[in-house]
Amino acid sequence: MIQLYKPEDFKIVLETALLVANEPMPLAELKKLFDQEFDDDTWRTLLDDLRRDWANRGVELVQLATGWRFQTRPEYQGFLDRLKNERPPRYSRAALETLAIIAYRQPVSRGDIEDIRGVAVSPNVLKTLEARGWIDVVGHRDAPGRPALYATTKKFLDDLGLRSLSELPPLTEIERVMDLAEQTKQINEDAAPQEQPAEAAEQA
Amino acid sequence: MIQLYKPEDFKIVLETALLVANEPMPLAELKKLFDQEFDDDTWRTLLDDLRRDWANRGVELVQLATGWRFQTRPEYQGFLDRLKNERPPRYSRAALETLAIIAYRQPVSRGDIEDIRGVAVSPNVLKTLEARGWIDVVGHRDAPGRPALYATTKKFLDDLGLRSLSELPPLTEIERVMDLAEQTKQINEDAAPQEQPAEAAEQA
Amino acid sequence: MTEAVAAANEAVEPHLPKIYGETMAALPRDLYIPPDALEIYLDAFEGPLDLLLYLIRKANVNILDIPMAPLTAQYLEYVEAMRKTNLELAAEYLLMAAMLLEIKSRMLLPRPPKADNGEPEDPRAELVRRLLEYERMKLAASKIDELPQANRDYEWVSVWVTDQVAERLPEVTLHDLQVAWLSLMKQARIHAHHKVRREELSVREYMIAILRRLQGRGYVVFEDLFDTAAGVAGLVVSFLAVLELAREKLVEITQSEALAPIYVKSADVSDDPALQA
Repeated sequence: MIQLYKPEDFKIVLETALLVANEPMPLAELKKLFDQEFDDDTWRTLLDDLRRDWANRGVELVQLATGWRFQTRPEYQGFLDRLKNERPPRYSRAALETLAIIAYRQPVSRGDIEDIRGVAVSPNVLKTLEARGWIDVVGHRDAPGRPALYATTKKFLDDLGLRSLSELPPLTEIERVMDLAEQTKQINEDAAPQEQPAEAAEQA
Repeated sequence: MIQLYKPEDFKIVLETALLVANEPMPLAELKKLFDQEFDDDTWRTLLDDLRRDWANRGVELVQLATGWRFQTRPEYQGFLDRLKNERPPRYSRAALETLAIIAYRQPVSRGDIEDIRGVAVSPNVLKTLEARGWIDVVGHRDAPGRPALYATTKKFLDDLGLRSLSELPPLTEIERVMDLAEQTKQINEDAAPQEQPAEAAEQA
Repeated sequence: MTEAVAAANEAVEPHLPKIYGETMAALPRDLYIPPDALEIYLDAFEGPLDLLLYLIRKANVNILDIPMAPLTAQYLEYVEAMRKTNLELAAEYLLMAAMLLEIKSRMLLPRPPKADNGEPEDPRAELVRRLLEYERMKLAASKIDELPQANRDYEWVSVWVTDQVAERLPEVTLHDLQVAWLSLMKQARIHAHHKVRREELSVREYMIAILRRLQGRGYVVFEDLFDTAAGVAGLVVSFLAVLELAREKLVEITQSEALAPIYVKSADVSDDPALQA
C-alpha cells in the first residue's frame, strides 16, 4: 500500500473512496480510511478542499443527511439522458401549436390563441410553457377582462439555439411548403399529407 | 442544458458521463453525448487528454474490451478495503484452474475440463463462475448427451482489465524441469498473494 | 520436529494409519507430510495429476523422462494413506494408480516399433502429455489469479446520478414548431375565416421588447424606446413596432401639443404605477 505524506495524498485517497462509494459516506466511516487520527476541523478542511476541487466539473461533492457523496450536477443531466435509450418526452400537439402561435404572433392573449386554433386552450398548456420559462406575460390587453398577453422569452430562444426571433423559420416558406403540399395532394390524393410537408420543411 | 464552447467544456461532459457509467462505455455510445460530430482522432485526443488529467489520482481511465471506464488504481485498494465489511472471496484452486482451462482452451465441455484436471469438476465451481458473469454456455457439442460448451465472457475480460483474450498471460512453454520447479516453488510459496498483483500492475 | 510430533502422535493415537506395515511417520521423507497434517495435504492436491506433478517436482527429474518405478511406488504409498482417511476422493487416484502400474509394466517389455515410422512408442507419452497440459493450466490459473481483478484489487467508479432532481423536459426543435404552425394553417384554410398575415418576425420581437420596457413604468418618452445603437434598420423596425403596438391597442401614444414630447404608455392599466397602491 502506498504511503501518505502530504495533505494532497490524503485528499486523493479520500476522493477515490468517495468516487467508488455506493452510498453517502458518514464522516465516521471516512475516518476508517487512515491510520492517522485527525480532528473534525481537519476533516472539514479536507472535505471542503475536495469540494472546491470539483467546483467547475459535472460532478459535485455534497453533504447529505446521511453523509458525503459525489453526485452529478443537474445541469449535466441533459447530456447523460442522451446515453439512455428511452425516448425523450414530447409536448402534446396542443402545447406545440400554442407555442408556435405565441412565437409567431406575440404578444397574444389566450383568446387569440383560441381564435387561431379553433378550440379552447387548456390552462395547463400555458402553465407548462410558463413553468418551462419559455413564455411569460408581458402585459394585458385593454379590453374586457383585461386578458394577459403572452410572449416568448430569452430562454426560449436560448433553448432552441436561436439568437433572435427572426431566426425562426419564416412563415412565407412554411406557406410555400403548404401550397406545395396542397398541389401535391390535388395531384395525388393518396399521398400522405403529414409526411410531405415535414420532409420539405427540413430541406428548407 | 448548458452550452459547450471550449474543448474543456466537452471534456467535462465526457468525464461526467464516464464517472457515472455503470459499465464500460464504447466510443459509439460516447458519441451520443454531443450534437457535434467529431472524427475518431478528435475523440482519441479528448480521451487521452482526460486520461492524462487523472494520471496522478487514485482513479484512472482505462480502455477495456467493451469500452472506456474509470476504475481505481490497485495501489489504493488497501485503503478502500478498510471501508468494506467483508473481503471479497478468493477463488479456490479448483475454480481458478477451471477458469484457466475455459479461458485458454475455449470452447470446452465439462468433460474436457475433467480430462485436463484429472478430477471431477464440481457443478458449484461452474455455477460460481457463471454467477460472476465470467463464463457462459456458447453451444453444445454434437456428441452423446450434447454436453454444454463453455467460454469466457466480455465481463471476464473487463473485470481482469483485458481488452481481448490475446492479452491473457502467455502459456508457459514447459520444456526443462529445473526452470519449472523454480516457478512452481515460487507460486506455492507465494506468501502474500494480495501484494503481487499490485506490484505486477505497477510494473506494467 | 516432524519426528517428535509423529512420536507424540503415535503415543496417543493407536489407530494411526499404517502403510506396508509401517506407521505414517515412516512416510518417505521427500513427501514431507507430517502425519498430523495429512488431511490438510490431502486437500492440498487438486487431483492425481496434481499429486504426480508434486512427486515429479520433488524428485527434481525431467518430466519427459519420468522414472516410473519410484514414482509409481511413491504414488501408491500416498494413495494408500489417502484411501484410509478419505475414501470418497480415492476413485480418481486409484484410476491413476492403475494407469501408472500399466505404464510401468509396459516399460519392462520391449517396445513394439510403430507401424508407420518405426520409432518405438514410449508408454509414458500420453501421461507426459496430460501432465504437461495440466501443469500449463495450473500455472495459467495462478497467473490469472495474479491479474488485478475488479472488486478485489480495484473498484469501478460509479458516481450517483441525481436523476430525480432534474426532471426530463421535452425537447422542441424548430422543425416541431414548423409542423405545428403548418397544421394550424391547414385548419385556417379549411375554415377560411382566419386570415394569416405575413410579416416580419423582427417587428414582433421589437414589439415585445418595447412592451417589456413599458411594463410598470407609466409614461415613457417616445425617444427612450429607441436604442440608437441598433442602427438605422433597428430604428426603423422599432418605429414599426410602436406603430403596430398602437394599431393593436397595446400602447397609447400621447402628445399634448405639436412639437411637445411624445409619450408612450402601456395600455395595460396594471402597468400604471399611479394606479398601484
